[in-house]
Amino acid sequence: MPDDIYRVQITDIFEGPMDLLVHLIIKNEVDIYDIPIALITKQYLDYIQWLKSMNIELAGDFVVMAATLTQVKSKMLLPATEDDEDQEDPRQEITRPLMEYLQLKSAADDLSGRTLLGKDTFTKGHDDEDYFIDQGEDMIKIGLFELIDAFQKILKNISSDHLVDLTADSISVKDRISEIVDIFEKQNSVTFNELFSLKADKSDVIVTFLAILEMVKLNLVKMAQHAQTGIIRLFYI
Amino acid sequence: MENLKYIIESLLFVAQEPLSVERLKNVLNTAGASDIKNALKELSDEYETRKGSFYLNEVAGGFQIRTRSEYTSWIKRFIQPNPPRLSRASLETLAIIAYKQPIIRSDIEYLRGVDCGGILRVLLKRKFIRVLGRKELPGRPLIYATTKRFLEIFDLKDLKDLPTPKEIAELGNSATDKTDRDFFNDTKSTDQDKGNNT
Amino acid sequence: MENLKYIIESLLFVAQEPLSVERLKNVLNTAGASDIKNALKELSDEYETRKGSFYLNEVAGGFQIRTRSEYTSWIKRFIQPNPPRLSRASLETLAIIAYKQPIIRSDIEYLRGVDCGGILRVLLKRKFIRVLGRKELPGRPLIYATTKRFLEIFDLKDLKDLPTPKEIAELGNSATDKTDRDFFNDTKSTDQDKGNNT
Repeated sequence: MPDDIYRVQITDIFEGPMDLLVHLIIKNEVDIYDIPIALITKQYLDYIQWLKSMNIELAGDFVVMAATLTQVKSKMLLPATEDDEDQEDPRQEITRPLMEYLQLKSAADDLSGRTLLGKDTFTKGHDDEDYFIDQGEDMIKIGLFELIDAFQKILKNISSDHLVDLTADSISVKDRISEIVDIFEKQNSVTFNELFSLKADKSDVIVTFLAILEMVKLNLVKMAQHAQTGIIRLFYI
Repeated sequence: MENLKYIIESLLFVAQEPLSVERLKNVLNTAGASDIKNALKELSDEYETRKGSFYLNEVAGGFQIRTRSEYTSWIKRFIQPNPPRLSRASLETLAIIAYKQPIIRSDIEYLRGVDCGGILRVLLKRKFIRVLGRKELPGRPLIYATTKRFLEIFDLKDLKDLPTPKEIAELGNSATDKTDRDFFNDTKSTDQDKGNNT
Repeated sequence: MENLKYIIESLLFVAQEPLSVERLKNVLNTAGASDIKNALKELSDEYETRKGSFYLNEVAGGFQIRTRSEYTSWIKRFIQPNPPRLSRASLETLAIIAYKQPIIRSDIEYLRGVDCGGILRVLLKRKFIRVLGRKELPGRPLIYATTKRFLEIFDLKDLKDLPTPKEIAELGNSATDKTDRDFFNDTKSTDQDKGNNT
């Protein structure tokens, strides 16, 4: 039987743990309200094991679900005490989200089955020149996303002291300044990008950035950008 | 205004999105809402009698002339259709947002069981969803909701027009009465009138 | 092909430019040029009899459905700043103002690296931005900020709701979309059985 599971996997990678669970339930033709937890847990773990053996990187979600399944399984093994009488079936922990998940999948099917604009039906074509006066410049429809996008692009190319409002630990900024000065003592100038490749992590980038800004403000360095290449270089004064 | 029907038709013709009665009223400032509604009805009836290649569709809070699906195969031979390309995963995420909006990312991910960041980005970019605001929670997470464009693409008059999800029959062979319906029950509380996005 | 007339109509309807008989023949490969010409004639006659808001126009070696000139004045009243469109340059400038406000012109220009005078005028005129006052600096430069209208256009309750670039970046890239097996083009999906809408 495991071979059977695996064959399906290769053609059809599961998106998440829920997908896998649904598959196992369908495959075993079991009742979702009465999941044979031992069987399903075993197959689930087999699958995870197989993924690992294939060197496929496992999303954390799969591991979390494995833990949940195992936990539910062990709860099922405990003899029901009297206190537990009115307690719900431990499997509810699996069943409930599973039902929600299935409902959402069916809702997604409903959506995709509708008469879709651009696929099943079309609106009138327009040659924009007809009715719109926007000519010459490339006009784009704007929305929030475009706005953020535009700002992101600017941030990417930024070379200014305008980001000081970003919060960061001022002590680490001072530290970084001295690190940068160390670099300058060895070489007279350095490109902007070189400074960032030093430290990969996000907050480090911000700290480095703040450090540079501070140095510019203090007139410790001068920045110049190459007109053609756009490369920014810092010079130690 | 005898001609109201055709004036409206001309506007529907040049419009790039569904036109609401309200919007039409603003342009046709002498006509009242009921005149406009009547004219729209007449126009729709005329298209139905004629049985030409297009019809008047009520969608996304407005009206739009669209081709009948009988002609889709011909149209597809002619233009490169620009279908709303969505992956299964994107569609499921969209379904959650549609039914549970307003909703924050972590709730979406709880339901799907997987990370949705990339998908949200795509849906935002394609204007199927939008940011409604921030939730008063630690980290002030962004709240997502669907757009008018979503209604337009999926041929929905409004959010109330979303189909009631089917009971899950295919899977379980036991009674469905235990089904957890909470999932879709909040739909009604959804703000209808916030649908106006670009 | 009795229906040829309306198949052609559907193509003319969705086309963005005039369609030549040749072009139509390529799509409708069973129909000959004379059939197509006849159908076009019939269609044109129908439009003339109907005297609706549009007609079949022979133009630039092809055919196109166009609105009649009687409706031009209405259409002009309707032409909308909706959806708002901005040039790339204006959008960048607006983004800077949105995120860095209050801000003076020289700072905007420093960030963009180019003169923004013309763009600022446009944004002011379109009421996306406004002047808050003057900064206590030599030359007393004007301070710019966004307007209420800006919030309306971007459908934001207030500026705090503006998602930060960081938040969008944290949604991750669209890597998830690579696995996007094109859902709607997927033949397995549910598009078989819906020939009839209306």
